[in-house]
Amino acid sequence: MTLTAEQVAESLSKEADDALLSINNVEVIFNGVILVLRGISLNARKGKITALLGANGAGKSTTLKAIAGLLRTDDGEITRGSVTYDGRDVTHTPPDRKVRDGVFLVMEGRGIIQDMTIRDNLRLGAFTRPGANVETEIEEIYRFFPRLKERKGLAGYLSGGEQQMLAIGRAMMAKPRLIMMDEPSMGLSPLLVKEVFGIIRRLNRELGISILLVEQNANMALKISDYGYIMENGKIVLDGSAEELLQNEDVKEFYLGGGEERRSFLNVKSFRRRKRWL
Amino acid sequence: QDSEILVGHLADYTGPTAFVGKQYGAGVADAFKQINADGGINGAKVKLDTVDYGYKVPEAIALYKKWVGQGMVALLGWGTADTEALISFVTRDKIPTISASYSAHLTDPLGRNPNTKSRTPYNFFYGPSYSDACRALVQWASEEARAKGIDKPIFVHTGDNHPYPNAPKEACAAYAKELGMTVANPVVVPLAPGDFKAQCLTVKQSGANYVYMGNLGGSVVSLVKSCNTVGVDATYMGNPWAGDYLTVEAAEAKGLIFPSSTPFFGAEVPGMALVKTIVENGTGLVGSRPTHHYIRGVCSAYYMKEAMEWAAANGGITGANIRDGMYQKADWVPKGLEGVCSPSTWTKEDHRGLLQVTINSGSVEGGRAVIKEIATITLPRRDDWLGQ
Amino acid sequence: MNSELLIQLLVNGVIVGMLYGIVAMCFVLIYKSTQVVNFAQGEFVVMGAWVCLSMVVSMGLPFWLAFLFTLAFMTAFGVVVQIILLRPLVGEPVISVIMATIGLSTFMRALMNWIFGNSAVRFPDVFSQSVVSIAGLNVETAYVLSLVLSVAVMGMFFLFFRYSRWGLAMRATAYSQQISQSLGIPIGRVFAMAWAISAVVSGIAGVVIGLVNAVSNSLSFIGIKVFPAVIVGGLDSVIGAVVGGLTIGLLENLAEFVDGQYLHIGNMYSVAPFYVLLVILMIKPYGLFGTPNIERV
Amino acid sequence: MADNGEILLRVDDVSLQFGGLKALSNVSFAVRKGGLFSLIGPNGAGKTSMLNCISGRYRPTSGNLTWNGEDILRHSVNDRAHLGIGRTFQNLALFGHMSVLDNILVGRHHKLRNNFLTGMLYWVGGARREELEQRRFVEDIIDFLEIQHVRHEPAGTLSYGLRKRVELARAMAIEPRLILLDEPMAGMNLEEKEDMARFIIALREEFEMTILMIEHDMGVVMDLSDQVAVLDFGKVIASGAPEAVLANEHVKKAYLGEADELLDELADTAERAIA
Amino acid sequence: MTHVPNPRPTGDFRTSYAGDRTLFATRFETNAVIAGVLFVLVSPFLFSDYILSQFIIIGIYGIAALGLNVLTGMTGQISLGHGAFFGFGAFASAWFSSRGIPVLLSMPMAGVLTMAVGMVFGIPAARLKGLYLAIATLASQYILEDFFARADWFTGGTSGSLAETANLFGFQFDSDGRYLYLVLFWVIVSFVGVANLARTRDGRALVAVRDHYLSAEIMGINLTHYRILSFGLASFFAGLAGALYGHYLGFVSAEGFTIILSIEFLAIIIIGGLGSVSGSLLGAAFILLLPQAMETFANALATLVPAISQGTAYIKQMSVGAAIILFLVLEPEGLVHRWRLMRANWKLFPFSH
Ligand SMILES: Nc1ncnc2c1ncn2[C@@H]1O[C@H](COP(=O)(O)OP(=O)(O)OP(=O)(O)O)[C@@H](O)[C@H]1O
Ligand SMILES: Nc1ncnc2c1ncn2[C@@H]1O[C@H](COP(=O)(O)OP(=O)(O)OP(=O)(O)O)[C@@H](O)[C@H]1O
Ligand SMILES: CC(C)C[C@H](N)C(=O)O
Ligand SMILES: [Mg+2]
Ligand SMILES: [Mg+2]
Repeated sequence: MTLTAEQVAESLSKEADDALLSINNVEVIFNGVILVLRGISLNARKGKITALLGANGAGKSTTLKAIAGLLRTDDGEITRGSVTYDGRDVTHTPPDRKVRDGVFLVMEGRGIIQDMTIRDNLRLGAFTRPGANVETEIEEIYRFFPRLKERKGLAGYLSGGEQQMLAIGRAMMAKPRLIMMDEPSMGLSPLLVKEVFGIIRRLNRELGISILLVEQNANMALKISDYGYIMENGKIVLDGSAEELLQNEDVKEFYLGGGEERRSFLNVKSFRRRKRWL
Repeated sequence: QDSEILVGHLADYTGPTAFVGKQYGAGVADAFKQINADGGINGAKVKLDTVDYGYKVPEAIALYKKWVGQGMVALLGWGTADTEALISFVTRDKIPTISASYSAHLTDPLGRNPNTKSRTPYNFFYGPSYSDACRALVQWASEEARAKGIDKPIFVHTGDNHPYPNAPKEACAAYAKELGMTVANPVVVPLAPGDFKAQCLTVKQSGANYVYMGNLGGSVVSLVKSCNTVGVDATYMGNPWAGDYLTVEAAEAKGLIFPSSTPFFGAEVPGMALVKTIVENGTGLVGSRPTHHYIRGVCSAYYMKEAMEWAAANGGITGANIRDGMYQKADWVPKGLEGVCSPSTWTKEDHRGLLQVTINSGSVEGGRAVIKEIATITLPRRDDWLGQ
Repeated sequence: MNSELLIQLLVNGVIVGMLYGIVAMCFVLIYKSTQVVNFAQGEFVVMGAWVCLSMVVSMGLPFWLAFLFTLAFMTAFGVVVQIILLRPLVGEPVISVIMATIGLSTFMRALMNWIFGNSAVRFPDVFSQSVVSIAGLNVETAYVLSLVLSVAVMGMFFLFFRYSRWGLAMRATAYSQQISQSLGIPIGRVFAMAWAISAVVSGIAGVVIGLVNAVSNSLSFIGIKVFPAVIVGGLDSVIGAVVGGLTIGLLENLAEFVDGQYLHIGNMYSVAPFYVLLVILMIKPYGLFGTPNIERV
Repeated sequence: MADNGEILLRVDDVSLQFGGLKALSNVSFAVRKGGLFSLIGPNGAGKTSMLNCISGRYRPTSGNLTWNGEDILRHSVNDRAHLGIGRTFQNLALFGHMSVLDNILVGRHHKLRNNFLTGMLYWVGGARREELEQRRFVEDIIDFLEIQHVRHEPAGTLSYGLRKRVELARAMAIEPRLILLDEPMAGMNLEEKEDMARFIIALREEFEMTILMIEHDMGVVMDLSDQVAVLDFGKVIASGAPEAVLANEHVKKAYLGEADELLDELADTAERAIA
Repeated sequence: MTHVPNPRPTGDFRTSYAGDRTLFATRFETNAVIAGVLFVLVSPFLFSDYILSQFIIIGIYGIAALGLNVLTGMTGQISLGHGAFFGFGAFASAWFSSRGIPVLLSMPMAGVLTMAVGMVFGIPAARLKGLYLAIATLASQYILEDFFARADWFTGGTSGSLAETANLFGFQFDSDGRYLYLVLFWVIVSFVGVANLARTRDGRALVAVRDHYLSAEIMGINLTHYRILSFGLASFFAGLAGALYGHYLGFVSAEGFTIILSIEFLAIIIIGGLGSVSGSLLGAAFILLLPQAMETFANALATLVPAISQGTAYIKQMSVGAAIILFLVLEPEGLVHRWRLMRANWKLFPFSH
């Protein structure tokens, strides 16, 4: 399909209109030598769930950190491109400022403070909202995650799933407009995976929080998302609405487990066809 | 003849001994400035390279080597650590050294005393050794005690477990015993200042009448203050670095006894005029009222100067000749410093230049230190004391 | 056994130990919020003493005014140090930051040598009565003041870390700078605050020590001297710092007693606490109050 | 498969207590030689703690662990590698600053004889020969796991999936008879899971290792394991063949989740696995 | 710490496992090291004693720092007592040689004795971690210092002890040029030894203990053994270096081995690069030459601004402090890291990937 220049411009400006956050042609280099993101652009739409999928090492986590402004502690920097949030350029805005403006990242590996109690971790979630009635809000979070209320002691002794709940709960304490989640379902039991995706959807539907979701569980992620991007090797290789992606042959083959029948893990092939987008 | 004579000068202006190092070092530096202004050594200028080595031995060694490479003929050294570290080098390279480390073992150039560890034919210092100064104090103390009617006065050594405070420990205790004093167990007091009430309680408990302080600077101040708080009733006696008007003032001392080997700044002696000129033309590092450590630095510099002059006249300014220049006269007082530097005698066998010790008493009166000379002790040149 | 002497020494131990406790708290504060061991702690203490002294002596200010000025100055100083030294090192390995504090201590020592000179200088009399007697031991009034101050400061720290938003933020920052940033904590501000508070408290300690000892640069040795106190108490515990300070203070005095009266080995005062430190650590590897590391795989 | 083979590891009435929390209570199960035993259960059920007891990180409060008829609790933690127990970790525990190669070589630690002295002498004490021998061994593992391209990279910079592979490689280097895998598939996409499955199958068939695996992906558990035990709140609530266990109502309720309107449509992978 | 890719120049293919495990990463580095050694070998004929003495002290401090690097850099245990072990080695060697043992032999013997002492003081490492351990090593600093001042029979007490000149079949190592060869020998032996260690079993085990001791233990590594061993190795090199130092000066005094020296060693390895073998030498050179460079700087400054001429000593000290800070701000991971970055940049230029 070919588009006229006007059509492109129109669709772009329309996209930009409802994009809460967009990154344009961002390049990230670590240590001054390792090029990890090679010019990547994507939009997270207002009130929508956007999924970012991709193989290990594709640079998904790096993308989220770049948006949040957390690369410095890893010796990385954005060397090209820009990040726009709510119409403003926030490429070099300090990370705490972004949180105050409503962009919150739930980091890969959950990033809870292990040597603090669960309550203190939750309190910290509300750090950017000094006046907040933290104690009652914590009770609300406990209603979302009753399990957290039962566990006493330091957060470091929580099991993986419990830590993930804590991390999401903490993000909710910040009352953000956009939550970015880095593999929230990792390491969770099937029941909890459902719960977590359910929660993500509730956060989105009930609280109107926009979500940028990085996931390996492509199936589920695309099912709750509105739009998706597929990333490989530091580049976006495919994007489209969630339905489109769910129908895409390559996505089916490599991310969803192709065909109608689930492939058994007992007869996996060791040679595959090349991905068409490479 | 070379127009410039290189002399190395190790100074501690910023390190742990800066308290007195700045005084002594400035004395040396200012003196050579004056010497050059007055025409140098027979017209040749002395290039005194003063470097603050911060009491760090490797830095001192590096400097020493650098200077030797540049043709240094003599060294003005500073502390115990560097002087000791350089002994074998200066002996090998024939670099006469006047240091401010007054350890008695530097006074036995030929190792005649069987207890002397190493020969130190190129090491000199101006003033009594730590041991001799302490002996003089003890001698004074026993006389004072007798006058006061104390039958068996008790003497106690305080100081850190370090080469410098410990240098006179045994010699002094032995002499105190010889004089009929009771020697209590020594009390270890750290060189770094702090709260020393605990040590003072021990001193108090020992019933000491005379407390020798082997440390210097802030540590001495702390000790005196702490002991006053606790209420120790004793006479405090310091080593050659422990007492000056600054210490007396800072410690609010009452009757702090300390030795000196020059008069104080401003004293009415003929040589003081030169000292004043030196201060005026100097670098200004010590302000307008230097302590007697500064003046000892001046004396050290002038002995070195005259030894060089002697060397210039007797075969040229080389290390060995300057060393021999130190033996040139007995009861030697550098020209222009009459009444300032005490008559000293160094010989090939015996580097105890000065055996005469002036004893002072310093007290704070109305916020100012008042220092009185109370005795002058001349020790016998005993053979068994050589190098000990 | 000379029980009167023993009691006096023990009283002295408590009093001196309290002071160690304050300086130890400054350490703990920096450590708790930045994981940095501040090797310039001793210089901070001396800086406080010099500033107050020169206000009194050269400006002729009354002591209390000078004291307040010192607190203000130290706050600013802490912030400046943080901006110049630590901000550029945010996110760098902790060991590098520790090294930077070693550099800072060299710098500060030289600077203070230059500005304030090398001598020991006495504070003019501040209290009408410079000595009070406690259980037969004469003690400097300044110590009593420090006792009161340290209890107050300790309480404040405790509440601060336990309950305040910024206290939490400091603990979080110590745990991980990146995670803290992701929570919206301005870690630069947290560092500035930690250094400012630490500098102020160091200043207080400095003034007390200065009043007791006369001010001189070598007093900065206290910075290293409180290491054992910090560790005995537990690196991240404010209460621990005070208990550690008291423990070390008592130990020193007890060692002096045993040594001076019975053993006559000499130097036990300085060395014995280290032996005991080793013993305590072997029994309690995180000190008396430190939180153990979480070791999960 | 080895259905009634010998028992390699027997867990007998093991309990583990942390203060007031009972992480494991009276857990018993047996792992057959050559088998693949899966341990599943909700988060916080005590699965990792169980592995920790076996590998020595934790010491059970009570109960017995028998290895080939021998009591393993008598062996120190580092000795257990020698016994033939290797493992991977749920929260990645690589040596971040070491190269991938060195990480894997650490797994060979107990097979190597050279010490610091011979190591320093390198050329003369036989260390060189030994190191190169081991290098050959390790390269086989590297080839097998297809991580040649990152051989020299520091492990800390690798992406998550690669790190998981390196962990597996390191555990394999021990040449264990029993390998404990703590959620080997977590954080992977389908393609990578398939790779991992391939490796796990090969571990059993080519390398003849016995496997004890914790995994939350029911597809994987179903397809690969021949025995499953379900832990919940530290107790075994079901065990046996995978199909039977996953059909168990109790397990569905505690672990897999009931059919729920909202979640139903989301949960199809897992649901299909049960069917 | 962060990582730098370790690319090889194009064309540098390793065709055997042995070829892939060489001491130096690149041919260039190999050549540089050989050139460096040759340079030192001829330097006695080219340079003044001053420069030679700098080489000597850098070499000696480098060996000691290398030891600390094994402990702190490789095994992750910070020590604040390294200076005392350095001193112990100096006294031990002086003591051995005073009992008739040839100096060249007494030096390594001193290393071994120091190693034994270091392992005893390393016992707390079995239980303590991180800064708790660091402060426990502070105890060893003070306990040893006290021992030096007290043990007359061994150290000569506070008056110190004499250390004889080394000689080999009548060849006296009594000039800087000659002594340099002795130091060079030990530098090569130590650095090659540690570099070899790093690529063999025990070296890997040490690093594994640092990076993740929990998993290291499960991989079959005996933690206590390696923690204490690393104290032993560190002390060995400290002792050996101390012995070289003592015989170089000819005199050993208790004063020189204080906490300040220990902190200085720590500074050396941080500046050089933690865990890097060659960084130990670079760091030693940096820390030892810095004050001298700053001396020049301060003097130059004073000529420009005469008003501060009486402050040169302070300016010098301050600039030493400032230089350390500045260096860390610019290169927090040490000199070696800078070199690797340069190498990576240069190899990869203009492509970063
Ligand atoms: N601090 C760092 N220094 C050097 N390289 C890094 C750093 N962090 C990440 N990388 C590299 O960047 C690439 C992308 O990493 P990233 O973590 O963003 O991947 P990802 O898509 O999130 O993968 P995963 O699904 O495994 O989490 C990887 O190749 C990784 O090695
Ligand atoms: N060292 C410890 N101290 C205190 N509690 C602990 C410790 N280790 C684990 N726990 C607790 O024991 C319980 C079991 O933890 P474990 O890690 O074994 O769970 P898990 O089954 O592996 O869960 P997940 O699937 O989430 O990894 C949890 O509630 C956890 O908080
Ligand atoms: C002031 C100094 C010269 C004192 C003593 N000689 C020392 O070096 O420690
Ligand atoms: Mg990721
Ligand atoms: Mg687990």
